[in-house]
Amino acid sequence: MTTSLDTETRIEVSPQILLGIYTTAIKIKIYDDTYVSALKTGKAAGMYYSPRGQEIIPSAFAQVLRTDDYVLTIYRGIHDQIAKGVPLRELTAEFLGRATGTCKGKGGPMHITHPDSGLMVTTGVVGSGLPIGVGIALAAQMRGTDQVTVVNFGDGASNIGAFHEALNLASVWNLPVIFVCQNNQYAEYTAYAVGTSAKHIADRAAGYSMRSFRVNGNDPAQMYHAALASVEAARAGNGPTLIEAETYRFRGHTPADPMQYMPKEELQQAIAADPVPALRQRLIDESIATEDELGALEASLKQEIDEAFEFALASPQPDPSELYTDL
Amino acid sequence: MTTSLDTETRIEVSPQILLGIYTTAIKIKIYDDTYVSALKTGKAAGMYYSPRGQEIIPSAFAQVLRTDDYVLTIYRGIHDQIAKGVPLRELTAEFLGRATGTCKGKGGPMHITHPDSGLMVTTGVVGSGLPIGVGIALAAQMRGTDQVTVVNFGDGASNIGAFHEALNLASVWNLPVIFVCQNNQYAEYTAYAVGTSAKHIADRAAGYSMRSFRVNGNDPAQMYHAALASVEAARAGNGPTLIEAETYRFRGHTPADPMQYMPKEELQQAIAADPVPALRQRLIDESIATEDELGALEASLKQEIDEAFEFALASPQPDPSELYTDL
Amino acid sequence: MTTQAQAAPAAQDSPERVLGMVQAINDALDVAMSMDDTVFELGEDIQDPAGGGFKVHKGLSTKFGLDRVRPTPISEQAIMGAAVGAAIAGMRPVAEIMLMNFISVAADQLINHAAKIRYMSGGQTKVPLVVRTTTGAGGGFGAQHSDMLEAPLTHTAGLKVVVPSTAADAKGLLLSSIFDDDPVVFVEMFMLYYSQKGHVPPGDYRVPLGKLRTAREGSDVSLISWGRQVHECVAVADKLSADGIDAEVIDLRSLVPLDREGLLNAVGRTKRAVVVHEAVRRSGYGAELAATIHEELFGELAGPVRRVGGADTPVPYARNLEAEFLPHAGRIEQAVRSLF
Amino acid sequence: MTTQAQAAPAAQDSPERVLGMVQAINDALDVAMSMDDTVFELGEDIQDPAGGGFKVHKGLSTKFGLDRVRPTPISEQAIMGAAVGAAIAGMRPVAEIMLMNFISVAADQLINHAAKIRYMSGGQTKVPLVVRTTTGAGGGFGAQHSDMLEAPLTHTAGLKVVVPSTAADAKGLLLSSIFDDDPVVFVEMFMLYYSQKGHVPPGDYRVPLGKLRTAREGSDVSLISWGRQVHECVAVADKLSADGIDAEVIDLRSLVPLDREGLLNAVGRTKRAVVVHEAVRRSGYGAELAATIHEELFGELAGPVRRVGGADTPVPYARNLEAEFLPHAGRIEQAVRSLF
Ligand SMILES: Cc1ncc(C[n+]2csc(CCOP(=O)(O)OP(=O)(O)O)c2C)c(N)n1
Ligand SMILES: Cc1ncc(C[n+]2csc(CCOP(=O)(O)OP(=O)(O)O)c2C)c(N)n1
Ligand SMILES: [Mg+2]
Ligand SMILES: [Mg+2]
Repeated sequence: MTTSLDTETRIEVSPQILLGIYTTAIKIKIYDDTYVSALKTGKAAGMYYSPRGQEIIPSAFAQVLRTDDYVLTIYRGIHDQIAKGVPLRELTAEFLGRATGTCKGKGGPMHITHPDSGLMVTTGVVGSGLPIGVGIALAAQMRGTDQVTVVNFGDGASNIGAFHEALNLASVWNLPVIFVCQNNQYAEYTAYAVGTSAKHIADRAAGYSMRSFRVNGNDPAQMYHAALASVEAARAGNGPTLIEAETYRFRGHTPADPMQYMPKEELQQAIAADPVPALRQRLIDESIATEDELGALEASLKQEIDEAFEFALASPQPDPSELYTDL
Repeated sequence: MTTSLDTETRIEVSPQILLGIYTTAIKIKIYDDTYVSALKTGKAAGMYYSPRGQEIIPSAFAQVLRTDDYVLTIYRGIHDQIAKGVPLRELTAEFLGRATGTCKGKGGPMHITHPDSGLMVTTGVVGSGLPIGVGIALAAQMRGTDQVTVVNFGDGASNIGAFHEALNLASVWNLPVIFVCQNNQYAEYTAYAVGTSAKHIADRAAGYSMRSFRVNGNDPAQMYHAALASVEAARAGNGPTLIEAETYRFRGHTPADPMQYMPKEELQQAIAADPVPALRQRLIDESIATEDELGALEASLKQEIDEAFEFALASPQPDPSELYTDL
Repeated sequence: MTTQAQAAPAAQDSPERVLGMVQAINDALDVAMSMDDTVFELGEDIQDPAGGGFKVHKGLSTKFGLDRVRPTPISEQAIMGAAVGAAIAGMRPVAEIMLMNFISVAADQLINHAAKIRYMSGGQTKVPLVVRTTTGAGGGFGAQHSDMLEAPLTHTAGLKVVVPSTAADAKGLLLSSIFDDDPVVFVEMFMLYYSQKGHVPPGDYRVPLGKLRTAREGSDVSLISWGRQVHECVAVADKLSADGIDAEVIDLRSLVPLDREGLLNAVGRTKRAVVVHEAVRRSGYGAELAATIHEELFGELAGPVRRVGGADTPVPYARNLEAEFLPHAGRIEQAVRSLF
Repeated sequence: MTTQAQAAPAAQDSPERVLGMVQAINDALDVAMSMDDTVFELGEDIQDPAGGGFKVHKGLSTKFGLDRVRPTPISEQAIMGAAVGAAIAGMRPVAEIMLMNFISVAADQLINHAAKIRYMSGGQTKVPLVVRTTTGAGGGFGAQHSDMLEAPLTHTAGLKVVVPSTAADAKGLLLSSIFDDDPVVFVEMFMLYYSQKGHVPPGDYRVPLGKLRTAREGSDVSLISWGRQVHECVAVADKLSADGIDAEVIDLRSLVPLDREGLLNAVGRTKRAVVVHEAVRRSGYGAELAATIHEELFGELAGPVRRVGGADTPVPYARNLEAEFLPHAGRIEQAVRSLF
């Protein structure tokens, strides 16, 4: 049952899909750039875990998932949240702890939830989303719907017990769940091989008799193919998939991180291969979109994002009585 | 790095080793028979998890391990404890909660500890011994000794998070530890495949880039080979091994278990292939020992065991003040 | 699959039926699964023919199928996490953690997720989950299979904590817990599984969470307890009545929510209180109760609130030590007498 | 490898040196590893150049090597379990659990093993282990990264629990913990990491476990606290003195072992007590202290022991709610005034 997508495979993807992926990816990138500069200028404060470099992964999934499909993500999850369609105003307000946030400001950046968009859980405890995703998939299976659950997590998370238990249970119950390991090569300040004994995380799928794909997560076509195949399988009742999407984290673990543990050339090389401008270039090269069209798209996204920030910044803090509600 | 011992392989083992394995295995079997009848007659009471059917596994290890090597086991651990050389009188007294027990009666059957024999931890929490064994092996590695640590556990335990974390950590730290999964096909009342997604537990080793052997744990030669190869590797600094030793549980999970979940023929077949009498027959067939010699051995073991029970039964309960000591 | 609650099945049992606690729990599970298709069970070894380590689930997987009574691998984190996830997605899972000590294996899912998700999501998602577990000293199971760990759970905002002491309460409280919209840890004490027998009403019988039960009326002192120790308290109270001490016994039933008003009314009347619980005394829930009573009734009490708990030790194996670990009648009686 | 304790390295620092709490902890680790080859660290991201999420380990892996300052995978169960195993086998591991909420991931190893092994083995094995962790609300880290969970640990027989409030204590208590033969959970509050600065003695400086510190003398009321809230209490006491209320502030330093005698002496003198802690109030360690004080000093107190704790809620994210969650000066002051 274990199959693996060779990273060398060249896959065809329609222009429309490529444009769709770019539209989501650039939205994430602009959002991230906006947030980082808001932190620098002091307009925003608090925790922020940048997903720069990892935009293609959820953007490809966005082409495949339905609104009523479920997504779970982690503290580093703004890309997953945007891609799943969490509205930017409420999302930003939640990041800033405002009453108008998705969670009334009570959850904050590490706990974004927006069931209306299918964004079910954002967790701050490494690995903990995997068993919960299994349960959400189980609910869909028991109800007999064809909803699919996607659980996102990092390479470091593949070493925690919850990963193991979740993959095993998903397999024995043949659940419609997709485990997406966004392997950005680092867990905080620790490089992949220091903590991870598997050559590739996808190698672990065999121990669960589980379908798996190892792909270049920054390659829109590969990533789209893995997303499509795994979602189709899950929807058809053919069980779970583990996807290892190789990528790279362009910014520090947190804004305060001086990134001394990353070899300079490695980082430079990764940034030089930034998948978002690369995809943009491809759209132009392949005449899928013109420079003008993309410029207009980006400007309108920037405006939407700026408005979301303005909305959030103008929003009040929650009413003090909220301390004691929702319990 | 992953290798696997084919279950069909026929391996040569010296007569002396075979006799040694039998001597330990029959000791375990007689002890178990004695304990079970003591429970029936009411001489003994309380928890007991019979290892009948699994005797060959630790008996083979006993031919390879030194007294100063470390062993960890589980509630179903009397075979491992006897094989490691825990003295029978103190062991039995501990099972019966007496002041003369290895742990002064405070630990009981599920928590046998006897560091003088290298029996370090017996745990009642499934899977919890694996990380602890990793730590004991780490201590040996840091001290620069060549002591080896063997951690025993069941097939069911391979599905718990601690298994995953322990194997991964042992591998990245290249520790002198051997994980011995005594796969008796059942976890309590649940058959292997209901809970375990891997075709074989040994298949999971690849996810940790770990050496592994899958053997018929009831075949003395195969089991000895796996024990020897893994212990030699660990002692030489060549890191951890996962051994899946296939076996069968001849008695219920506990004495109260009516074993309704086991197909009758499966159990009968397993008992018909009881490895202890089979090994006895082989010793005679290959003229390694005579019927008389084995009879004398068994009689002396039975006497030693009976004396251990008498010692234990004649021993007092711990002094009430012991409730508050060792804290 | 229907997710609407349906009418409870017509009670086929005699109204006078007497059940043990195991049967009462089995009955509650049966009724809940019959009433509501979103209710399902998951846990280790719960399937027939065994029906669980203590036979609590006997017949249920046969009746409802392995889809609704789901045996799991030995994976407490996955059991708890899957239950949390299913609850968020609209189901009412009843997860079994075979023994309470194993909750520690799954504590992250319980403490950081089940308890907090409704709050963290600003009420967008909720976790209608019951975690059933069993435990208790006195069975000779040793230090890793006997702990009462209810106090830490009461310290976890967002969890409800229930400990039944009778067969009827076990049923009625479990049904209330299953149909509650928040996570409930339902702590059974296996020493009561076979010793407790009594009339258990048929059908959809509920006992509300947060209402104490007066297990014995009395006017001189209030013995406050839950689970197994309620019965110890009643026995001690009966004994003391011969000496003219008329002791009331209060069974809290649910620790969170606490029937604060009922508790303070009772002690306000008797002016003396002894809290008795099996868990280790230090930082047990008895401390919270004692502190609360003193805060609210300062100056009105005839003596300090006495706390009788398990010894401040792990549970020892040897029979005599284990018996002494427990808050036995001798220690309860001594505590009561110290107030007169 | 030598396992004998060696003489502490000659103190190279000025005796008047002023360190922050992070540096004081770093110093303690440095001294311990210099003195005794069996001391080593393990935890996530503790290696240089980062030296840990809060830079506590800065320079240590460079000085002692990656064999003694061991970065681990994200595997709290394995970290805790490996530390337990190494401790049994003669080492003195200092394990870091990055944030206290993640202790819940490794709770089985801590509660069922570290705490119980010495007892269960009848004293044959011991677990000289320190689990360092950090936590606290006020940093805007939300519900899963802020909890104070010391109360459940005090309910676990076999564990010691230490919470330093000053830089010097952090060093002295950590060295005592490392050379203690039993498992100690050492709870640091990151809000103190940079705010607390003070003279820290060089070399093998130890503060014994189980001895409270009087942070401020006073005769009218005892404010009893630990960690960050000690400083809140001192500030409130200073303010109250203007109104003629002379408040004493007691820093417990270690919750288990508890300086029972020192505590009861203090409250016996002032007749009034307010316990202040950041953890959720319900079933917090304040309950144990309040219950104990009432038991021992019944009839001698001028009022009930007041408890000021965190709200009985998860830690909310929004700044204003988080500030209100905390046992802030306003609430402390109100509790004190209620006793006069
Ligand atoms: C159980 C747990 N342990 C430790 C942490 C602290 N921590 C937060 S992020 C992180 C690294 C995670 O790395 P990875 O899984 O690769 O995800 P990434 O941040 O690279 O996206 C760690 C150790 C945590 N949040 N939860
Ligand atoms: C964490 C945990 N969960 C559940 C149990 C209850 N339990 C005791 S033994 C057992 C089955 C273990 O099966 P396996 O690992 O195959 O070992 P075996 O008993 O077959 O030797 C279970 C579920 C436990 N002791 N610990
Ligand atoms: Mg990563
Ligand atoms: Mg088994």
